[in-house]
Amino acid sequence: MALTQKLINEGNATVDEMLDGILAVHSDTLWRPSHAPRAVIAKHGPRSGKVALIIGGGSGHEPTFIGFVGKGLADGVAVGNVFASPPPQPAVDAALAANGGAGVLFMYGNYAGDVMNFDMAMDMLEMEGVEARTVLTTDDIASSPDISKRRGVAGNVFIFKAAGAAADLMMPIDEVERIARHANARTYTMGVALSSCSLPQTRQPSFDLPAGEMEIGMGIHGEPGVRRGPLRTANEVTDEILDTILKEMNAPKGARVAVLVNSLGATPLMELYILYKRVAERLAEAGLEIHSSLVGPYCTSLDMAGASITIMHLDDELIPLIDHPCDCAMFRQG
Amino acid sequence: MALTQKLINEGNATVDEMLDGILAVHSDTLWRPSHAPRAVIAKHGPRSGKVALIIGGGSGHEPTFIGFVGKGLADGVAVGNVFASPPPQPAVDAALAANGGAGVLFMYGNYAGDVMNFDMAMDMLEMEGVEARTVLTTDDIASSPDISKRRGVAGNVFIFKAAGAAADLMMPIDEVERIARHANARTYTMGVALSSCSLPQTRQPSFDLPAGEMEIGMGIHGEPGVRRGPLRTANEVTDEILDTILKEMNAPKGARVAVLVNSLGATPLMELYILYKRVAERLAEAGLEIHSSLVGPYCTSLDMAGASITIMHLDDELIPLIDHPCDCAMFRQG
Amino acid sequence: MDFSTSDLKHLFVRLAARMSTERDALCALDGVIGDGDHGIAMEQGMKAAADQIQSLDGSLQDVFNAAAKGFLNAVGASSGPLYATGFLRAGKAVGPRLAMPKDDLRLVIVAIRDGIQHRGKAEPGQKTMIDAWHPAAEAAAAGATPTSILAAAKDGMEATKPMLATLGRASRLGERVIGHADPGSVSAVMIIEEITLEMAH
Amino acid sequence: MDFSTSDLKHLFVRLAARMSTERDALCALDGVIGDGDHGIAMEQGMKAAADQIQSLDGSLQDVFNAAAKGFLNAVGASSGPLYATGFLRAGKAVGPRLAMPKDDLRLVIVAIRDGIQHRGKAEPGQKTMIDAWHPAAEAAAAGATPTSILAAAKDGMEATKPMLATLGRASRLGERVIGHADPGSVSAVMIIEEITLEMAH
Ligand SMILES: Nc1ncnc2c1ncn2[C@@H]1O[C@H](COP(=O)(O)OP(=O)(O)O)[C@@H](O)[C@H]1O
Ligand SMILES: Nc1ncnc2c1ncn2[C@@H]1O[C@H](COP(=O)(O)OP(=O)(O)O)[C@@H](O)[C@H]1O
Ligand SMILES: [Mg+2]
Ligand SMILES: [Mg+2]
Ligand SMILES: [Mg+2]
Ligand SMILES: [Mg+2]
Repeated sequence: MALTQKLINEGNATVDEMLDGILAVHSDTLWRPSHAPRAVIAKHGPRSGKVALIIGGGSGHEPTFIGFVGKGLADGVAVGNVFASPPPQPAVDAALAANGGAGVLFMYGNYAGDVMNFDMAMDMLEMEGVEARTVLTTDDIASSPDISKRRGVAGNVFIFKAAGAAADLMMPIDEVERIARHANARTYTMGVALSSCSLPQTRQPSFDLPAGEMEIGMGIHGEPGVRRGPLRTANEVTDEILDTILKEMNAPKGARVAVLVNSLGATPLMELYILYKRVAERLAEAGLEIHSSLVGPYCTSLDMAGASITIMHLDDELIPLIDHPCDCAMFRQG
Repeated sequence: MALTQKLINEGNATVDEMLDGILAVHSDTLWRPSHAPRAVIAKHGPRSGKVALIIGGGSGHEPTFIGFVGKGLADGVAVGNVFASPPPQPAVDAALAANGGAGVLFMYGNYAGDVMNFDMAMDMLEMEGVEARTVLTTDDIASSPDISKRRGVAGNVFIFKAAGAAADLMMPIDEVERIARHANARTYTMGVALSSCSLPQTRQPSFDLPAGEMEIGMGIHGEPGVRRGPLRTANEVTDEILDTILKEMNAPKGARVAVLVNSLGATPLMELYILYKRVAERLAEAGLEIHSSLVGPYCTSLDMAGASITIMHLDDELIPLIDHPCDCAMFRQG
Repeated sequence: MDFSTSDLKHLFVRLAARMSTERDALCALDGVIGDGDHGIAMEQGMKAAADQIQSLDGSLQDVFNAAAKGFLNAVGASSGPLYATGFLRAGKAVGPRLAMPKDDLRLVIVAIRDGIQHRGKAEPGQKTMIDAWHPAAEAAAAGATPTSILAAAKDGMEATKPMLATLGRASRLGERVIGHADPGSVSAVMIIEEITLEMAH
Repeated sequence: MDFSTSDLKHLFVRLAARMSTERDALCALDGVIGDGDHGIAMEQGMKAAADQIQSLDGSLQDVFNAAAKGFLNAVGASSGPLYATGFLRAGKAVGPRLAMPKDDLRLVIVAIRDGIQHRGKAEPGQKTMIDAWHPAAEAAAAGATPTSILAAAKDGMEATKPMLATLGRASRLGERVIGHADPGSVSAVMIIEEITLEMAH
């Protein structure tokens, strides 16, 4: 079968070559320890007395995760292979490099592989005498009725942001952890895929999606969605997603929300803004107030076409954290 | 034939729906006159005594053009249909709304349609007693050996940025125009396409590109490239592009450059950073110093896969302009 | 036989319908040597022209002027200024009359050609819509029959196939455009066909 | 017959080659119910394990420990911690010997299963690699022949097809996974096949 068209060199080299490129472009804000090529640290974030927020996961979701490392957000990242949790070592390396003596908080999406690897990292850190805790993100409401089994997807951006702001404000680890859980509990994402994606090594679609169909509830690794259906219009797709989110969120009229309309990779801004227009209409109808919005590729799945919509149900505690300035390699605010 | 998969509603409605979405998200920095739905103006840029920089062109290149409207960059934009120059009226509307009494500078890519429409807009403005000038961008070195016939592509970002900074520094129109021409003359772009794109109305690939092939020197409207060849590795593609650019640019050792590695739409950040790694290696070999870099989707061609590389040959005049802060809907700096 | 403002309005309705039918074929032609949108420009332009004039009360010139404005504002692109200028010239040529002899449609063909050339500065042989409009206008000016005018346009369009392009998007493709008709000349033939059908009625 | 550290190194080389051959098939299986990368994880993991141990001077336990570390650090993912823990347990089971009776490879199969279960907390019937490792380990512990151990693993893998998944990525797909084998159980059968071939030699 023909290989999918990619601008890469050797398939197994993509992650390391990408990291070389990222470190070259963003050398003003990012660095990595010479012994730990898969641990990348914020130059200006970590400091004494501050909780270190370490995020991580597989590659192929850029700007997630590495793009959110920087002052005001994450202090470091452990970088895995494409769609693969990083092993424990880079998570440990990132934690030690960013450690400010106030504890380490690991945050990542809820996937079996990530849980096993980061749990091993926690054990290793404990042996070094560094206190580490974990908050899993579980914003993908389509992935399970049981919240503890849900995946973490694009909502990561808001959830990490809230926790990162709390840490930047020098809150103690109990507070940062509590806020991270609170942010996660109030963040709801659902997405659709319009095409498969393909790994750099195989360059074959991970699954078949016939023309005219879409996957509803698709994960960000090309895992098939919860069901398949005919491709619908932007408004119909938005309505289906928002019906599901609004029901689950169950927010009173007048509640304030943050919105993320996210591209899974190949879907361009034009389509995202068309989705956004409908989101804004639906939220207005529901009596909800949009406090702030992000539109763009924030959490991708290689070259997959598709989009997800995330709504974070804000409150007085979350608003200043979501508004908090940050200066990351691929995400700036304030 | 099966329709390409897009998240849209009615094909002819895409541009207006997109604009509604953009204005809803970016209401803090953008507005549009009620009588002129296709003219969008920066809220904080235009002011008395300042040259008004008005950019424009077809839609489907987002964040180009509308994303570069904001304080420190463009004062307004005229928005065309997908891949179609805007008619004169929105260009006139944008110019009048942003006019600070110091003259209007139109900047856009060198395409026959845009030239005819913006020239008509200049005539119309003249009748209103507003002085307007034009600088065309011609950075696509693959599009013609004759510089005056070259297309404007992703290099727009740097060229508009330099001119916008000059205007923001309250330079008179002669200076802003001179700088715009100077910036254009020193900006070099070349791209490759790995897939076709498709218009929202037809949802058919604009041209056929067999698997295993790429178009070299592709424009940003899906116009076929100057030649077709087998798909090569990221390093080989970068080398071919840089060989061409460096020869044309002919910069002495020690010269400083700005770099843009741009996605044509569907190509994800991972691939762009892999290209960037090679660009940095090649520029170092050539003895050139990278002053600043942009990596991402800056000038797209709907859902096309592919990338372009732009090098701007800086000098003491251009550097502070490229570094000048700007606060646009989809591009912030400083 | 007379050609009234209501005939002119009907002509634009037929042109809009024709472009709508041919939209995807014109886009496919433009995809080969251009940016794939010519059918969309022509469909949207003629539809806007037809819509703009339907309830208009005025002379043939007023109708052409309104059609020009409607086409231009809906489309932009290359086709917008070219056809808008063509229609404005046609309006000027027929003047502020409420009706005219059908044979005066020759003047319309000549004036549209003049307007397109005024705006776009194209000469025959550059692989543009002028390669259809110019021979048609020459035939119309020389008193040829409607059938011969149309035949001249078609021959001009056919002649674009072996040409290199020296204007517009296609000019950057060099030899790759050889063998493909210019999409603007193809839609020009369709427009000329509808006008000559009127003349022959 | 004895099984030496050099035999163990060769076993890892064969496992690396096997996973490389099967990479795309395993990815395709994982694409159906997972994220499409299982073949890559297994290829990279076994290659790193084999590379890590080639020039190592030490006991069977040392080799297993180094293989575990190599696999884990190259891979992460789910397979990394699971096989790393399995190999560590295998090392502990065989102890700091330079060689052992071939029949002690039973202990290795049992220990890998134990390590995978310790790390992943999976029980048989949840549509994971444990569905192959567990019956193989039970057979190995009960003194079954190499052929029967492999047959038990294969049956376990086949049995994953009609299962719903309750652990890992596939657990979110509900009924859609029915009919598809778990990719981790398929690669487990390959590993068990290579080990039982050693036992039978
Ligand atoms: N200067 C010109 N004079 C006459 N016709 C032109 C000129 N430039 C372009 N054209 C015509 O315009 C056609 C393309 O129109 P269209 O696709 O609607 O616009 P665009 O090129 O802006 O996408 C070409 O096929 C050609 O016939
Ligand atoms: N908790 C677990 N216990 C045992 N095996 C598991 C567990 N979770 C996942 N697996 C196995 O891992 C396989 C997937 O491995 P792989 O694709 O390499 O990792 P990932 O799921 O991180 O992409 C599954 O097919 C399954 O057999
Ligand atoms: Mg994986
Ligand atoms: Mg066009
Ligand atoms: Mg066109
Ligand atoms: Mg997998």
